[in-house]
Amino acid sequence: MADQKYETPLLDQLESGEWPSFVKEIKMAAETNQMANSLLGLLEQSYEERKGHWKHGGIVGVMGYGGGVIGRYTDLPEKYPDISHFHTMRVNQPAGWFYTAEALKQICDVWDRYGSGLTNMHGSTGDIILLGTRTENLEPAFNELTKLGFDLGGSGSAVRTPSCCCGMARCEWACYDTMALTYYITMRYQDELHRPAFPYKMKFKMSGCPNDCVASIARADISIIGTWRDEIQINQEEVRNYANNGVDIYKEIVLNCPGKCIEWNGNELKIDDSSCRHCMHCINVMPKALAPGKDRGATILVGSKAPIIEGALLSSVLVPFIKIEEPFDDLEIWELIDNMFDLWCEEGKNRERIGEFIQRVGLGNFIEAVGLPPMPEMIAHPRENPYIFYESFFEEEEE
Amino acid sequence: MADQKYETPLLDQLESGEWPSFVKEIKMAAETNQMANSLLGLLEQSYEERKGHWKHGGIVGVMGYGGGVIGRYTDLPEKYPDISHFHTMRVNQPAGWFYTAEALKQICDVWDRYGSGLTNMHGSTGDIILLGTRTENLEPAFNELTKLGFDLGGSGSAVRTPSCCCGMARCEWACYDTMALTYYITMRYQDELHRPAFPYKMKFKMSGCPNDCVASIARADISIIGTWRDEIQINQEEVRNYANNGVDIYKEIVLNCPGKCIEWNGNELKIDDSSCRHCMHCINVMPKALAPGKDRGATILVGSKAPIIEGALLSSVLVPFIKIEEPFDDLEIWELIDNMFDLWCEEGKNRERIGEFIQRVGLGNFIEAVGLPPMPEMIAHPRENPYIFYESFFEEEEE
Amino acid sequence: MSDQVQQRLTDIGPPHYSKFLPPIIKENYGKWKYHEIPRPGVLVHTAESGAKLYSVRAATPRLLSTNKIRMFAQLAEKYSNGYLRFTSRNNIEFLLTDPNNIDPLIEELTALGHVVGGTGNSISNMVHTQGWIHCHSAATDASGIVKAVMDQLIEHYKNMDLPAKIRIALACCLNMCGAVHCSDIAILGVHTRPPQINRELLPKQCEIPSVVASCPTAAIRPSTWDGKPSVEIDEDRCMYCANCYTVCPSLPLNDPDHDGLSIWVGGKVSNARTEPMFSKLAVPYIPNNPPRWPEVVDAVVNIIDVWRKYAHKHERVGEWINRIGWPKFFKLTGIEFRKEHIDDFKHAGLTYKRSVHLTY
Amino acid sequence: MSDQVQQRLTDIGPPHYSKFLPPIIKENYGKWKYHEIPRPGVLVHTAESGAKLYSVRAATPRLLSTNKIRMFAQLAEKYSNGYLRFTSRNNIEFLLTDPNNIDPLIEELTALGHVVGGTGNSISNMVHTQGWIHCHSAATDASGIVKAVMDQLIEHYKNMDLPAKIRIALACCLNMCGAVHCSDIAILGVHTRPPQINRELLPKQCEIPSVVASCPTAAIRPSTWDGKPSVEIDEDRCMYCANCYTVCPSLPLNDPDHDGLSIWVGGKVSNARTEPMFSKLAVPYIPNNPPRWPEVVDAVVNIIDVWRKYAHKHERVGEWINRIGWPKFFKLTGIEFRKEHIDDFKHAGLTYKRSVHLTY
Ligand code: SRM
Ligand code: SRM
Ligand code: SRM
Ligand code: SRM
Ligand code: SF4
Ligand code: SF4
Ligand code: SF4
Ligand code: SF4
Ligand code: SF4
Ligand code: SF4
Ligand code: SF4
Ligand code: SF4
Repeated sequence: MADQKYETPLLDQLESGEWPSFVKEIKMAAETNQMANSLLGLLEQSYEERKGHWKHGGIVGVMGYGGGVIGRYTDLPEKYPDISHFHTMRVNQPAGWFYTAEALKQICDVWDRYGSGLTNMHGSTGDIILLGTRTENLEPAFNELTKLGFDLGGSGSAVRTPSCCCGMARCEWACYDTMALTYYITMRYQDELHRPAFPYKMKFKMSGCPNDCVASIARADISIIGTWRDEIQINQEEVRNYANNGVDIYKEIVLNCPGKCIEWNGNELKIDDSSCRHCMHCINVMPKALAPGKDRGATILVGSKAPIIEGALLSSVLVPFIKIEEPFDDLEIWELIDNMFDLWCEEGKNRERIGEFIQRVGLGNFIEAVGLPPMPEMIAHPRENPYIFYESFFEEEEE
Repeated sequence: MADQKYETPLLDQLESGEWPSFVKEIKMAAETNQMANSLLGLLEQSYEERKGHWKHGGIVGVMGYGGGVIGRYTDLPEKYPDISHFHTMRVNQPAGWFYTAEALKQICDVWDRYGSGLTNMHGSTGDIILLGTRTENLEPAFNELTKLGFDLGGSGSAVRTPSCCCGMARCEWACYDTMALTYYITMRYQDELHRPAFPYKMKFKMSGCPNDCVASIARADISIIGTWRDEIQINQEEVRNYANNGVDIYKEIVLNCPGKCIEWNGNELKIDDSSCRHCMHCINVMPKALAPGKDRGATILVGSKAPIIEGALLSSVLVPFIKIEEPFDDLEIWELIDNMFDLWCEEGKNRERIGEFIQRVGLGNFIEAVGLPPMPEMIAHPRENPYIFYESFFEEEEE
Repeated sequence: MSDQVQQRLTDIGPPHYSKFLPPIIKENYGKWKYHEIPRPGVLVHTAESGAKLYSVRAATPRLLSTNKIRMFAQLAEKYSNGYLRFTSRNNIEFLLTDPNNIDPLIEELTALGHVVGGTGNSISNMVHTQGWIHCHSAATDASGIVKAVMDQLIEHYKNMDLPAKIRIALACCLNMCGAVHCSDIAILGVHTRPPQINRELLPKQCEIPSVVASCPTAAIRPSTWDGKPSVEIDEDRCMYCANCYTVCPSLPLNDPDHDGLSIWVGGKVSNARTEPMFSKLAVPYIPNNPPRWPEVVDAVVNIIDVWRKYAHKHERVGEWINRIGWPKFFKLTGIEFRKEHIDDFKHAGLTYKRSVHLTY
Repeated sequence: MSDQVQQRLTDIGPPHYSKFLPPIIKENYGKWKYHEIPRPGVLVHTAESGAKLYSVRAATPRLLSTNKIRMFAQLAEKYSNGYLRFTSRNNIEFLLTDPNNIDPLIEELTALGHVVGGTGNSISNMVHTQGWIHCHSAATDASGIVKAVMDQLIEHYKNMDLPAKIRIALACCLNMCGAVHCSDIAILGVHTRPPQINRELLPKQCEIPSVVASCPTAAIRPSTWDGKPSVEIDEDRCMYCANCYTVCPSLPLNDPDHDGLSIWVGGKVSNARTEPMFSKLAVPYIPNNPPRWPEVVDAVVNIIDVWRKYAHKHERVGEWINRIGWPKFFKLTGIEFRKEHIDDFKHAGLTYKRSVHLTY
């Protein structure tokens, strides 16, 4: 390795300040890794020119997989030959992002050997992102990773690496076992994850309760969000403690309850659970006093995504409530999901996310095709326009 | 007149019951008026067959006017020759629908002479609807009406008969003189009202306060709704009286305030007027205690309409606040309205209401073209999508 | 006739309202202080001067004979110095200065068949349209249904016993001349079958390009028939809006066996508390059943009864539903939720439930 | 190599998480009772069994060297029995059982440059994307802006002194890999110029029909150039979304003099209180100004300062704005309201102000 040293006066300015510095990270890696060193030079140039220096990626990967690697080449290969290739490997994280020190060090070993020594912990989808390697290193790095028990995550028009909140591992509000379900889904769809065969990407995200700590409703084609359907558990003694310790229950809780279903008489908190919207707010403010009910499960929503191309979407309700209990094999949702995949694969356009597909064909037609009955929980409100297709009212008549 | 008597067993069933019966009205008129009598027969037939018996109207009217009459012919002229023509005349009501007994009787005289003896008091747009006459009676009826001081209202692609709430005549909340402005607008646009020259209809409706008792925000191309911009006037003594007489100020008022800007300590009501949304609710509940502020005026909104063709629209804010004071000639809004008319006439499509036109060209382009600056009051919220046309940021650069 | 034309007055506009205002209004114009509703149908407005105006409100069927108008005029002469008005919802109001006239006036009005009420938290008169009385486009009648519904709801017109005001409106076709689209409850006449094409008349009566352009779903294509220009309608795309019929008489949609009614709920116009809202579909279809449309009446009464029972004070129908959520609305009213309720027009995607704010 | 392939493992999926869970979690899995935040950056979860788990949260720049990861591993071995995790916002969390280890761990982390905090009503780590580090599509850098912004907001990471949580995110182009569209504050890299067409390469690199189909505003039409298939771009219709560039490398949009940033506010993801909301445009355009993007930093700090000052407790940025109204947001922040703020995309009509709920 040539140890060319780059002047980085602009980047250097990002070493000061209390927030941890990514420049320090690159410099640390650059001490022993020439790819990281070259990245410093290239990045400084980008900062000078206010312009990126990466080319549109080509197709690279490991044998038998259609994804998991993002090909990347600089447009200045002569100047920075060490990063003429700078592919990333997306490594499927363990559910909930829990690690042992041991496991992390093993990954570092692999990446010091085959890559730039730089990572993202983690990518926005959830993967361990190993930043920067050459095409010829992909296969050996992959081999070492799998030997350590790690596999690649998703990219391209495939199931993407599912992710989840820590759920039952470290949260009292988890209404189902997010990590177990995430592992199950990841394993169930290994083939769809590694071999893109869909019209476009397909993301799953699992949150244990309506706080939605993995933002699944905003960025998952299938969002599975924990909830409950019985009464909120109340410990009145603890409610009074909160009140005595400065929580203004009226202002902070009663007035903020979207179901307008809480009453507080200074001594007792009453919740009309039949109007509760399961928003979590009252529980969030008084975690020692309140807890989700005992009849727990999840709501399944579908279709969120970033704005390209028809505008951003939030996921919307498909299954209002379902119990999520082992054995997961027996859950009814797999058939539903299979139906959704089949329909989308058959009728979806290239680069059309399932959410956009639903927008195009209409939710009513979509649920009909995947075998769900219409339910008022699926909508914010019924139609406002009178442009109703009436054929279903007169079906018997048709010859 | 032949005095053929029709059997009306179905209609007869609508004579019983406590709500006033339109069948009784028709029968009353039918005693002396053969058109009304024939209508009974025709209507009974419609009730039997569950089907109307009117044909698509032709163009009929009075000389020099392009509207004010709706032509109507039955599709059973042989059976009901007396109503082979059954046109309606739309007579422009006096602002606020106030009458003297005298004036009403004069109208009745005319309609007994030239029409069916049947009316609608009033049509949905606001006109006095004189139901049912023949083509040859239009001109003489018109002549008599104008002699009485009444003129025709609008129809077709014209300014339609403006209407308003009773406002200052009988309401303590009127923030401007709705009846005076309505009269002024009606007179200002006489030509546009009588001689259709627009792409489609154009309705004005004036309400004195945000309660909007003429539903102007839902059904007027131009909605002028009274409001105020200083402090709500409070009489604390009367507030306490309401509280003592059973108004639960906390539940009924504080919790319902959309600005969340009311506080009540059991003795004094405090309003943070800077957050008040001018919704009227607190005033509505305690009319003796509260009143709109003294700096009164109106908000001008544009574009509401029924669903045909692109879906119903509500009017949206164009001018957040304007004083409406005599002399009305000096108000700045006429220039704005002229600009709007010009633009719409030039670029609007046939049968495109101004609201739909704005939907098509975009509010931003519309206000630019009519000479209004962008104001945050015009929108519910800024754009959510990142699809911004940036040209205005780089205009100097363009060659 | 030419003589007549010479004298012809045009563009005089309506009479100036001031001619019709009683002296008490002229004197206190813009100076009203507050109002009270001492009993249903009676409004008392007190001016800064202390003057009091008593308005007595009574129902009308809107369709009035000149005979009846004369009777009203007589009553006005007798009790309110000849002054009266109509409201934006087709009620009649007598403008009294002498409170002693209230009771006798109400007695006479009642005897005449014009129930007094409609003020405050009541059901006021139903805004409605022409129906089979006058319009070619009607999918149903207007006046008959209003009569049938209001006969049943009469107690709520006469009493102010509801959680809030409730505005019911009816329009006999999708043109919605009653502007019913923002009503607490809207009854809407609907066609449910594509237009029948009158191929003979069409080329004579209609401009093909306007007809094609009139269709919101692009269901109409130009074609030829028997050598003449005509149109073809893609029946799967047609949602029976009748806009093509408005533009072209040769495309009637009226069909007694399939025309009917739909019911919409939760709209409002006022800015009080919440912003104005459109009504939303509750019942997609009820066949026409004159003369008393019992299924329509039942559906409306049911919705009002459920609302009365569960709404908080001041909650309009839409505000109540927004609090309890639509699933509960369907559950409590027992109305079947169908595919037709799920929007499929332009902004449909925004009506899908994009949160887990659900009740169970 | 063939040997290697034979031993090749595929489709093994990720390691099972249970391998990485500390015993205290395994024992109390699904049996946590409540949590407390005794100080910023420290969460204490108490199980039904009474067991207590102490999580110490520290910032990371997300872009980590293997060196640093090893240091973290070492700290974990020293203080948390080797157990640690990362959060959904790229913070690191050490999972302690011994409360005595909290202080020394925090000290070491701080010394290492990893500030502790981000819990409760604080500003947590900024979700962000690749920027000039790795992506061809970037209109701006990611890591540099995050560093500059967070340096300025550090006190709000370290303290829980805000009305509510605030989530800031950054994406370097409209693809929005950070899914920033539902953030309290989103910083979004924007191109502001139409693609430059590389007419030589285009026919080789790209499928014309896909390119044409990729454009949401139908700005791209097929054409020919020099006898070769090409495309034409209607520049008046282009709003610089770069979707065509994603599909076709011959249509780059990157342009140092015009690329820049926009700022969006008021989104949220949680269902707490209000339903999830999209972020809305606050500042349409700020030019790129590396290395510290002072105008972006100022704009973000300003919004946060105004929010801090006026919001009620528990009010996320969007909830606060919904209460006070957008006109007041623009007034209080001093941000200029421009035509660009008025939506002109698909559902624009629904964003017009359809009520008189205004403040003055
Ligand atoms: C690495 C990552 C950003 C990061 O720094 O974290 C990333 C990077 C890229 N994304 Fe992404 N996306 C990443 C998470 C996301 C997310 C967030 C999420 O998954 O939760 C989104 C928004 C949610 C969504 O899926 O809609 C996202 C929405 C996009 C889109 C727009 C998709 C859409 O339907 O609107 C594109 C464009 C495309 O697919 O062609 C895109 C495309 C890309 C590409 C492949 C660029 C391209 O046009 O081909 C980027 C490669 C950058 C590089 O050189 O490494 N990326 N991308 C994230 C994946 C890491 C991981 O696997 O953990
Ligand atoms: C008489 C009246 C209904 C009534 O019984 O009160 C009425 C009757 C007709 N309206 Fe209307 N409209 C009447 C008020 C309305 C209103 C309410 C309003 O003005 O406040 C609306 C909804 C608000 C709006 O303007 O959007 C209304 C929306 C329509 C439409 C749909 C317009 C649209 O842009 O969506 C049509 C269709 C058309 O214009 O071709 C229409 C068309 C018609 C026609 C002319 C039928 C036609 O297709 O040519 C009807 C003639 C019926 C007849 O034979 O008498 N009428 N029409 C109302 C006028 C009386 C008056 O002058 O006072
Ligand atoms: C007479 C009339 C105006 C006119 O010039 O004709 C009128 C008169 C009054 N309205 Fe109204 N409103 C009248 C139609 C309306 C309409 C329009 C409509 O119904 O088509 C609305 C909007 C309805 C809607 O939102 O859908 C309307 C929404 C209100 C409200 C707001 C109610 C709410 O909570 O949403 C108030 C305030 C209140 O009653 O507390 C109000 C209050 C009033 C007051 C109390 C105003 C006053 O101080 O005099 C008047 C007596 C109300 C009553 O009946 O109890 N008026 N009012 C209209 C009577 C119609 C009728 O015969 O029933
Ligand atoms: C660790 C983490 C989950 C994980 O598996 O990684 C997590 C953990 C907790 N979240 Fe969260 N949330 C985490 C990301 C999120 C996200 C997603 C995001 O930010 O991208 C959200 C949605 C944000 C949004 O709405 O835009 C989120 C919305 C919440 C809320 C709702 C806050 C609200 O009022 O809107 C709560 C409740 C609360 O804090 O009162 C919550 C509460 C909690 C609790 C208190 C749950 C518990 O009992 O353990 C945890 C500690 C919170 C804290 O930091 O004070 N968590 N939480 C994530 C930490 C991210 C970070 O490093 O800062
Ligand atoms: S989503 Fe709910 S269950 Fe999951 S970590 Fe957040 S608060 Fe806990
Ligand atoms: S969870 Fe939300 S909706 Fe339910 S009672 Fe608590 S605050 Fe109200
Ligand atoms: S709109 Fe306002 S001013 Fe006019 S009558 Fe109704 S309450 Fe009075
Ligand atoms: S008018 Fe409406 S917003 Fe204003 S203080 Fe009264 S209730 Fe609140
Ligand atoms: S609603 Fe339709 S049918 Fe009824 S009057 Fe209006 S146009 Fe005619
Ligand atoms: S009724 Fe409406 S949808 Fe059907 S063809 Fe005519 S215009 Fe088109
Ligand atoms: S947001 Fe755009 S520029 Fe940034 S990583 Fe994603 S695709 Fe690349
Ligand atoms: S940048 Fe977007 S809008 Fe512009 S041409 Fe390309 S795809 Fe179309």
